[in-house]
Amino acid sequence: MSRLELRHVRKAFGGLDVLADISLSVGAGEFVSILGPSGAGKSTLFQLLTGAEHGEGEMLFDGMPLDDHGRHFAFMPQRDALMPWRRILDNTTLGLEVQGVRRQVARARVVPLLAEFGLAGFERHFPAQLSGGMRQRAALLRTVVQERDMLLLDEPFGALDALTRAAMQRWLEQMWRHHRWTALLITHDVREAVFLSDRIYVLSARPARVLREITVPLPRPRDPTGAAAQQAGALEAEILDILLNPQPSKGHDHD
Amino acid sequence: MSRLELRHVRKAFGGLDVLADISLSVGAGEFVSILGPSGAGKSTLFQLLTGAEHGEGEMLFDGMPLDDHGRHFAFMPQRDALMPWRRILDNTTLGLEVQGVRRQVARARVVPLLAEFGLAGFERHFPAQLSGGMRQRAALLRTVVQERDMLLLDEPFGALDALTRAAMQRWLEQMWRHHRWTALLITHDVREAVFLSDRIYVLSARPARVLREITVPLPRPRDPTGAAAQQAGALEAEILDILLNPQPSKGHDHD
Amino acid sequence: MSVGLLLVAWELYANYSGIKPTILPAPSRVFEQATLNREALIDNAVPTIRATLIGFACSLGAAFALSMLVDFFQPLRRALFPVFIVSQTLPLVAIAPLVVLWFGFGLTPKIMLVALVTFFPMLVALVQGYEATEVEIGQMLRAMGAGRWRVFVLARLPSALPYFFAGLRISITYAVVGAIFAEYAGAAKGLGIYMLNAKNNFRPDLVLAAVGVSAALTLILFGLTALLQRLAMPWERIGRQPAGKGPGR
Amino acid sequence: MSVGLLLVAWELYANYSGIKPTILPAPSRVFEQATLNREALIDNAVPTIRATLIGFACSLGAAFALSMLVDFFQPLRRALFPVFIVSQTLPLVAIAPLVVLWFGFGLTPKIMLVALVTFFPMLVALVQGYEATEVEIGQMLRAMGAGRWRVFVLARLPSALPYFFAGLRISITYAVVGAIFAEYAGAAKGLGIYMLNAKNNFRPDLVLAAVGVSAALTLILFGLTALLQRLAMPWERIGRQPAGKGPGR
Amino acid sequence: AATQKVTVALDWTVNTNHIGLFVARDKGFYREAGLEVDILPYSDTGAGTLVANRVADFGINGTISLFSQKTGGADLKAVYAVVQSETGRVVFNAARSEIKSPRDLDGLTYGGFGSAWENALISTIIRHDGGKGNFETVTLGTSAYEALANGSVDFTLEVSTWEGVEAELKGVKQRSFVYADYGVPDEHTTLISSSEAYLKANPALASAFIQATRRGYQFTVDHPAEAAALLIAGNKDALTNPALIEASLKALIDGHYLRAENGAIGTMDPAKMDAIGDYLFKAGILRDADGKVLTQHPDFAGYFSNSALG
Ligand SMILES: Nc1ncnc2c1ncn2[C@@H]1O[C@H](COP(=O)(O)OP(=O)(O)OP(=O)(O)O)[C@@H](O)[C@H]1O
Ligand SMILES: Nc1ncnc2c1ncn2[C@@H]1O[C@H](COP(=O)(O)OP(=O)(O)OP(=O)(O)O)[C@@H](O)[C@H]1O
Ligand SMILES: [Mg+2]
Ligand SMILES: [Mg+2]
Repeated sequence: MSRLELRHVRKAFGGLDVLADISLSVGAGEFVSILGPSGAGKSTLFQLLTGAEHGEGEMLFDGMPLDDHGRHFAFMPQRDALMPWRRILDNTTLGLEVQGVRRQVARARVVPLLAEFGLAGFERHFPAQLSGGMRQRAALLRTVVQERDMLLLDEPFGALDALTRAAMQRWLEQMWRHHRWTALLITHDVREAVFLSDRIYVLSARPARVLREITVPLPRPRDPTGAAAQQAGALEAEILDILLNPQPSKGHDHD
Repeated sequence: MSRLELRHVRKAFGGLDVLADISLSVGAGEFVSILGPSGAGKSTLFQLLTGAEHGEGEMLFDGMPLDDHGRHFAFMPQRDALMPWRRILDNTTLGLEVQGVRRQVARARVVPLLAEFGLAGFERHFPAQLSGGMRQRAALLRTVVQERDMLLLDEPFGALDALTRAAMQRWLEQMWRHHRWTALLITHDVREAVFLSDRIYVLSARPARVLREITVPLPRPRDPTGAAAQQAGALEAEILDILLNPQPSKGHDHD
Repeated sequence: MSVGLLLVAWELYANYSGIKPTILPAPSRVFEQATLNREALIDNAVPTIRATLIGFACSLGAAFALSMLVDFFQPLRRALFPVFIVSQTLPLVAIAPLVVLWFGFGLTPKIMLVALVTFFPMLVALVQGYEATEVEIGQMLRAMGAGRWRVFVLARLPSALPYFFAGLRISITYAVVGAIFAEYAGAAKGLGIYMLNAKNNFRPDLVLAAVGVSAALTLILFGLTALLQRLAMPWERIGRQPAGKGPGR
Repeated sequence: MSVGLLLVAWELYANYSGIKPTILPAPSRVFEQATLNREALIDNAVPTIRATLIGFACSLGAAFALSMLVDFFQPLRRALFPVFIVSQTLPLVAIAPLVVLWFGFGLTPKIMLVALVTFFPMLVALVQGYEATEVEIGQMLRAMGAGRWRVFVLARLPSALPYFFAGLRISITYAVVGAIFAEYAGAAKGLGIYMLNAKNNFRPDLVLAAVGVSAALTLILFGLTALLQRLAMPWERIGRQPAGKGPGR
Repeated sequence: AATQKVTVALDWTVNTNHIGLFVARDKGFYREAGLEVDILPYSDTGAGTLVANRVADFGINGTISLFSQKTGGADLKAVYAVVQSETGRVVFNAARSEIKSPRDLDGLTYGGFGSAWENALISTIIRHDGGKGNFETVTLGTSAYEALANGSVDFTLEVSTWEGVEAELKGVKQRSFVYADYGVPDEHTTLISSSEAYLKANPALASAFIQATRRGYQFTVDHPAEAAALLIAGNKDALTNPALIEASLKALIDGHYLRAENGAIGTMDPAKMDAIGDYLFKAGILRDADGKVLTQHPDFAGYFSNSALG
């Protein structure tokens, strides 16, 4: 049974149709990506899930209508959204603090994970003292430590340069294999989607529809150099082609 | 004979060695890319070429020492650097204006190119009214219309999302095939380098050395979907591996 | 709207609280007297406006000239800024009479004082504005072969416009208040003198009428700068405002 | 340094131009007299400092309370801001004497005037600061299940700090000038009264000495806010300042 | 009995005109009369306004402002004359030899203080001397004397027992015209006033205050050195120029300002009050609440009362 299921979800801002008709599902322990052009409505989808906005259609969680939006998801926004005025340790415990967990307890939960996230020794640093990659790791730690049922990641590596990004993707893939989180990732980087996901939903330009659902048959651990890389490359080219020449009709001009 | 040739160029800022020993060359009509991690010293190299900074070593242009830095190059900085207060037409004629060309003449030179650059009808718009891709095209038009001997492009698509970026790369490859400019491109997107270049110099982290010089044997026009894509994918993986696990010794940690 | 409400509340309070009109005249009376004395008010507003505008123009000119100097010779900045900061800490009440003594009762001292009050904010705004120039635009211009002067005119100056206007809006308010202040210290005519006379002749209603005129004047000038900004920076109006672009108000 | 140069020039001018010391006393004389009368100066500085600090504290408190209100109920902003803008256009010189009639001679009117001068800049700074909160931080907090109040305390308030301090630096300058001004409207002691008395007793040197004290006072308060900022915002000091982060000075 | 509180507002920064108040306070005359007197600091708001609006019980103010404020509708009543005759005069630099009499002031620049009566007064003086009464006015707040010294104005009005004394001390050569020589009746330049409302409600208190105040002035005339020392000691920060205080006080006493030659201290001469009132009315200086020149001759008898003096 799927953890999260969306059925015919629609959303318009004033007169602007943003989400036309989105149906998708995420199984328990599955890593699913949403890929789509800029301005399609990807972040809007997360706004619906986190309760920041309300739309039409059904949203089910474990088969029940999704009502208490602040309970099921740990949300990681585009960029890292670390608070510059909080030390790394206090940034990572933020989610627990908001849940009402006592500071001591929250720290005790976070500290053992610091090493695994490559942040040991940086607890007392401010975000500005860390590199982009380390900041992303801190943001991810803040997200996963909330121990919610599911991760929502909105272009978590959007602000990084291509090289740091590749390294972070490798690291995230490792972490995911280890923890088997249920995760929904938004991205507009085709390679990232292919590298990380079990399944990919490709969205059209606004108003967003699901253009294609693609299962990624690559074995894990994923390897960006081996033979599977050839297969990945082909898949990437295919998806890029879907995005650049959308099937149904009216082409999406990139401007 | 090569148009631009650098021999053992070095540069330090105060005590910080940035460029350790760079030798490279660009032939007439050749498209060469420089690929390297963030902070390596890539932009510094362009600062030396455009005369904004001075370093050690030899820099030759058409076999002669490079002295009048403002004469040989048309430089396109990272992002588009369009002036928000100038209309697109006035932005594109900027380089000619600085050269002292009369406004009428400058416009006459630019206007016929607008259609080819996908900007027809947008002459009187301000940059903020254009999409990211159109802004990049305007910036490129401003650069090429200067009719200098060589283009220097510093991460021209750094600010774009992955999809728009792919579209702009395709378009640039087309334009280059048509005009056969001599071009030196800085990027840290491996795919971009492979897709556009005849040759690629891979730089190490700071202090920057040339780790490897790679010739790209792919036929033109480049095609991101066909059989050559497989070959390109392998090349990309190889370069990524060089960057992530630099040969000589001390590893470059991505943080 | 809320200003209107406040006026109504004041009117009611003045009429029904039993407060003496010599302490707090009702706005209706202030307005009536302002109408009756409109000629005198206009007559006195003219020199104040003149002092404000000329003083502000001088201040602008000086701030502009100095900002350019400072922009071209950075060391000057470190040398001169402390003087200007100190100049902002001088209490106007004490300085105004001295300035009037040194420069007489003509326009000069008023202009000086208006300039003193507005010069530094404008200078800071301009210098900050130049610094806001995108580094890459400057680098690109130099690679095109542009000299420092070309870079200044083509890039640094237009980049400073949003900051310039933000500074303008603040300074113009101080300019009017500064001019009135200067008149207090010595003048033949002007809103400041009118207020002083009204006070000395025990007419709080006329004092408030003059205060109203000066407030209206300030608001008009404020509005004009906003209008000017829309005209001078069409690209901000037409284009979508990119987030975090210029300084807000 | 340049301030020193200016003083030297003034000294030379005062000594050798033949200008009367009743019109422009030499700085050496001002300094000498300031030393002689230091007790009186200190004695008079105390009430001014008190009025400045209390007035400023009230203004801060009010600005803070109102900024929160405005932040929670956005419509209030549109309703109230015009009133505050108009309040900034009122010439203090004309208002000050009325304030004594309304509030008498105690500390109250001084505090009111200081607050009037500093309230609006602080309010604007705070409101602007709250708005500078990264949208995504707010969104993330709400997704964590935080209510409006949690979001305010955890995100909006700390985000406003750089703006708050920028506003503080500007306002503290006005606060001192405002307090001195308020004393002109009626006070037993204070730097403003000291200046007035010195003037009416034909002692321009003492007037300037008091001006010097008030300038020094302002600079000290200015320095203190800078220090406070360093202490209150360690992350700005330790971390590399990301470009275009907070409002500049 | 418990002491009763009385407040008195000043017309200017502390000076020798106020000496009786400080002497009465610091010698304990007020305490003996069962009063606790609070001498309010000088404020930008006129003492008459403070009294009329019941912010202060008493206030030191000028005769001309009393009359003009009273016809404007303010509740004021003079109860004590600080000086017995006119202390004001027209001054100009001695070097201006072309100024021989007031008619030579025509066309020159007057450094004024912003009251409507100043211009009327000066022009009647000039006209009385056969001039046209036309001159430029620059309003200077309080820097008129520096401006005169500076040469930026040609003439101004001064208090002979304060600015006049200071100029003499400094050795500044000045000449002056006395109002009385040019048709202006003599007046008690400076008064202490209260409001009808206060006097009616507190007649005994008012008498106690005025009589104790008179004791203060009386003492000043009899012991000028001690009085000056008291005034200076009571206002250390304000009075930074002891020589000026002493010289000014000497001028006040020697000129029979504080105590008239007939021995009167504090009493207002009804004839003088009436004459100046009459003069102000005829000169068109008195106006009603709306700023219109009075057309009806008011009854000045109600403007003052010596009754508090006992
Ligand atoms: N609160 C809102 N009010 C009105 N329009 C909105 C709002 N939020 C989003 N939109 C509009 O909805 C569209 C989709 O926005 P959204 O942020 O979901 O895009 P996206 O797919 O996440 O794009 P990107 O990849 O650039 O982040 C945009 O056109 C945007 O202008
Ligand atoms: N003017 C300068 N003064 C001092 N250090 C400088 C200066 N310019 C650059 N550097 C330093 O030189 C190093 C290389 O900078 P450069 O901009 O050349 O890197 P880059 O390879 O272009 O990086 P990116 O890919 O992020 O643009 C950096 O560490 C930078 O801090
Ligand atoms: Mg988005
Ligand atoms: Mg670079």
